[in-house]
Amino acid sequence: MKKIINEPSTVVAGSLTGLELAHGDLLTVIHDPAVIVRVDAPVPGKVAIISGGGSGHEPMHGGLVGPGMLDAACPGAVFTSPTPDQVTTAIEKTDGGAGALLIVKNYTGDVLNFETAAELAETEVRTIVIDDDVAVKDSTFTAGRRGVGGTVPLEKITGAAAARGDDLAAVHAVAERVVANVRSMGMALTAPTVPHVGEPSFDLADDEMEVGIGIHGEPGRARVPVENADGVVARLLEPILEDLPFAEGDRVLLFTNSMGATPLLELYLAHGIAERMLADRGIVVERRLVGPYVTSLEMQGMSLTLLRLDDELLELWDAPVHTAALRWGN
Amino acid sequence: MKKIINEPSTVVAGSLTGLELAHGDLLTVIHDPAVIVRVDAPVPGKVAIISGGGSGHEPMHGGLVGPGMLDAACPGAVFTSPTPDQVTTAIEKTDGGAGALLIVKNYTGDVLNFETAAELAETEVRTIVIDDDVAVKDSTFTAGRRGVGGTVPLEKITGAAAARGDDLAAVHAVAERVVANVRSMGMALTAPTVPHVGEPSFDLADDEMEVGIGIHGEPGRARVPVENADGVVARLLEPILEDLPFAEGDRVLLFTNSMGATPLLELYLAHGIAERMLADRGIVVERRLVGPYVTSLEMQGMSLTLLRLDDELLELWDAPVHTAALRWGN
Amino acid sequence: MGCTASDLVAALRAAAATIREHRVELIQLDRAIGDGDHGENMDRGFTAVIAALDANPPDTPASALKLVATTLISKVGGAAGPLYGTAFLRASTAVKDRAELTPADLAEALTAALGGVVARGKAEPGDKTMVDALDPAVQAAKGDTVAELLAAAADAAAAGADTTVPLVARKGRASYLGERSAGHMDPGARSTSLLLRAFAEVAAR
Amino acid sequence: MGCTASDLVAALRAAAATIREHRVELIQLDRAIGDGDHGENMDRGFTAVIAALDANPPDTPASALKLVATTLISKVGGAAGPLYGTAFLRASTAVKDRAELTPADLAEALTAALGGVVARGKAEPGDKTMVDALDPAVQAAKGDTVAELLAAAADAAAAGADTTVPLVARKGRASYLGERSAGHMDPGARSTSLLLRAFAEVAAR
Ligand SMILES: Nc1ncnc2c1ncn2[C@@H]1O[C@H](COP(=O)(O)OP(=O)(O)O)[C@@H](O)[C@H]1O
Ligand SMILES: Nc1ncnc2c1ncn2[C@@H]1O[C@H](COP(=O)(O)OP(=O)(O)O)[C@@H](O)[C@H]1O
Ligand SMILES: [Mg+2]
Ligand SMILES: [Mg+2]
Ligand SMILES: [Mg+2]
Ligand SMILES: [Mg+2]
Repeated sequence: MKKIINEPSTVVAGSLTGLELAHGDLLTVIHDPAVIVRVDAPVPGKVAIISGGGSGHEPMHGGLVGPGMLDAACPGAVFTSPTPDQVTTAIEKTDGGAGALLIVKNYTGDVLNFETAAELAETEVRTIVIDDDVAVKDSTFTAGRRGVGGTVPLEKITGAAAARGDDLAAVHAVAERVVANVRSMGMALTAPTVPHVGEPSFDLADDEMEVGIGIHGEPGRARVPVENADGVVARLLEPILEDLPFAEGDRVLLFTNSMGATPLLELYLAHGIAERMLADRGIVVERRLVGPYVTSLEMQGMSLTLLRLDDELLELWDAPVHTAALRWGN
Repeated sequence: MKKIINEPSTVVAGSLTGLELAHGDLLTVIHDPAVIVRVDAPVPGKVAIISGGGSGHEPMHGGLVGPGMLDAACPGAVFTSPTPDQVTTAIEKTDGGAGALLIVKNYTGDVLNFETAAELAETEVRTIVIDDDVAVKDSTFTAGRRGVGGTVPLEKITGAAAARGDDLAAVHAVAERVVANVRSMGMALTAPTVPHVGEPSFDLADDEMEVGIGIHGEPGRARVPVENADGVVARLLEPILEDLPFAEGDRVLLFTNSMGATPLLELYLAHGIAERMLADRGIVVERRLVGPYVTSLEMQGMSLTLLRLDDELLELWDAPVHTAALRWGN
Repeated sequence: MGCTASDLVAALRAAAATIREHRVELIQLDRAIGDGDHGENMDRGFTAVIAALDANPPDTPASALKLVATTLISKVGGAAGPLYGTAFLRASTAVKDRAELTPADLAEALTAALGGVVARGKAEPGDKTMVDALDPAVQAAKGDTVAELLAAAADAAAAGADTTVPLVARKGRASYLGERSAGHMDPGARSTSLLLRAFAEVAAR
Repeated sequence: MGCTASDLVAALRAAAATIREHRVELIQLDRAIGDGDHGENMDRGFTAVIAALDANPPDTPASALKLVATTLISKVGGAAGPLYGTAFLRASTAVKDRAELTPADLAEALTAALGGVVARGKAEPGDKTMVDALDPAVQAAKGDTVAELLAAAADAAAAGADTTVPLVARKGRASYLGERSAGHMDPGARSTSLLLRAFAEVAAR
């Protein structure tokens, strides 16, 4: 295992120390239980937007804390959902009197821990579960689809709704609209290595890739021979388009995400291919986000996320945001 | 080789297509010869800031094109300096009547190609060569130090000087002040793979790291057993501090850079350690930048850059910038 | 013959030691069909449990079980944290304020624990989860002594864990794998079996 | 007996073929002490040279050499682009408007090429660069025929390239390696030797 760490057990704490030093103008770190809080929290009268999940997906979620997006993020151990204490602390620290929206990626651990926290909360809380990964067949007999790349637009858009003064019910309604209209799929060329595990999460041959991968080093749905960029992009895009389905004339946000180690050089190349394939189908890319936002440590690979936009979602996406990882507007 | 590409020969062109689609509000891509130009170039009366270098270091330089930073970037083949045609085209497209500053990283190829372009230019041109890498012993008998991480603050600060209306001589003088006060050093845990080479640029054992690495997969000065994060940071920081030297009471910008595949989780950890070591020596970290800005494809590793600040450099660093990779202010 | 607070603490220490010993095995099982953290999660949790028991020695079985529950909930995260946490919480409630637990009390506690896991996780037997170890353990938990009862439960849990190998997961992270989840033992079923074995061994002393 | 524009074009085609053939070798040499692109750079450059020669067949040796120069400068980049570009540019100037080059003209052109490389790159013999192949080639470039002269130059360049193996680089990217650059042949010296060999072989036909 090659990592710039001291001990596996101190990685998350040490990283939070550095995060706070790097972005002290935006956020404060509470160390026990670990919570990253907007520096000016609570914002009176504003619905608090809270998310969290295992560490190792940075910049999600800590790098998305700040005006226009998250009020707090709860970082769990690497690839392990946070505990209820973290979430209840996040709620306490950010409660501006208008309640809190909990953004939960659909994994059993995340759902259960946030659920427990919601039961304990002393302020009004609503939960939105994001399950945008079309690689997983949805079924009431399984844990259901995972939450992956769609989390970023969800956090951005609900953050903007809260910032403009929407109440909790309205923010929750916007969140449901995002979840209903966002779909993602990812692939990996290499596996990540979790510090306390010390070896790659799965073994891939030199000529294999894993399609339909999650963001925790879970093996994907299928292992296939490596393909070129056109092939990779088509493999991700087709199931996304078929699922909702997206149709000619739809206006979308296209989010081309690096899983960590894929260079921007390759990511932009893939993004260009995805844009061309969408244009060929008459789908209008109105906005785009390209970069490593929902990562899986040093995994090589990428994911595509499509969000069908309406005027309001577009306006909320465009609204100002000021975080370590996303920043625009005033 | 595991890459999301079609052909090695079309990687750069394909990537530029995607870059332009992703950031059409900021930049325009000229495809032959390849130049990335600020969308509103030329800016009348403003000194043009032009840089470039081999591709594979993204977001440098294309992601740094925009108001407050670069007017144009010239992307060479992967890890290969651009040709004079690219640079002369960049000069033509961005000349607002106030001349151009060429920012050149100190590599023989970059220096020679920019030099040729400068000779051919039809507008007033000055060149600044950045050579901040303390891993390379400076000597008149060698190619001299490499330009590495210090390039980002150099481009930011000269971009701000040009934006506030400094003339070419004044922008050049600021550039010289940055070069005189900035120092960097990097290390790698793994090697990058150049698409047309198809195998890693060097071979490192599982328990080895390369210290004093460049950004092109050049082997470093020394290969040593892997160390923990404290050890890695000390190995980078000590030679930087000794070189200028930096002294107690100095105010600095600390730039903690990922070489590509090092996760932010680890990078923030390393950043926190560097901040602590600087605090221990009474060096005041006034500003920080943390992330993958000067990368070497999918290389795992990091570099540290320290820039000694004065009030003016600080003001220019803080000035608004609006590019794909760096964005703040209005 | 019964099980006092200090018997329980001894059993929990043995459980923590077993988890520590099998940490890598649990990581490897989870690496195959999950995300590789189950051993780390359980070890972090039980290390914290021992620290909590040392800091606040419980005087009743119920308070011991409750301390385990709250510690696991606040230190483990993941799926295992709330599931095991709820299990211990329900067990704590079930045993009320009794100072010494009879075999019947223990059987009731195990039933309550299973009820908690199912209430939280909604898994059924055959879904390839810890329920596949805990459910047969509850059914087998009979005996004239605590030792006998726990030995029977542990045997059944071990057999139950083995039954998960061929199953296709329908709950938890392993369910994303679909058919590819078959052929591996469920890590949570294995940890349940390890915990019950440790309890049984302490009871047998 | 002399060297016309079309002789030169034939030689350049042979040079391009040799470079293509040795592309991987040059990449590997550069990978060891540089950044691994020299073979790719030279192949890209000479492929473009052939395309340019096809598109605009030159009618004098000078215009052929100039087309090579401008194509290399605009297509290669890196250190090799401007260095080889300047070499061909100076050679073009040196041969003026002669329709057929004598051995003396060729010797003069090679001297001018070396002068161009040194003017641009400031390398001295022993710095472990292409100069270590080109400088001995210029000194050895004597003969009664073009073929003899080029054979001698190519032999000297090959020997010169060999001398770079033990050297510690003082110019170019390899100089960053310090002592670690010793033990590898300089890729630019190797490509110089390959080019001269290709020219010599065409002249010998
Ligand atoms: N819905 C569920 N009901 C019961 N047990 C479950 C459920 N989901 C997961 N588990 C158990 O949790 C175990 C995984 O725990 P762990 O690896 O610690 O958490 P995570 O899956 O969040 O990484 C699985 O092996 C399984 O036994
Ligand atoms: N200053 C110099 N003078 C002469 N030749 C040089 C000089 N610097 C580099 N070279 C030659 O250029 C070769 C490397 O070319 P290439 O790999 O194409 O460019 P880069 O070094 O920019 O990647 C070296 O092997 C060396 O022979
Ligand atoms: Mg987990
Ligand atoms: Mg190069
Ligand atoms: Mg797990
Ligand atoms: Mg090279």
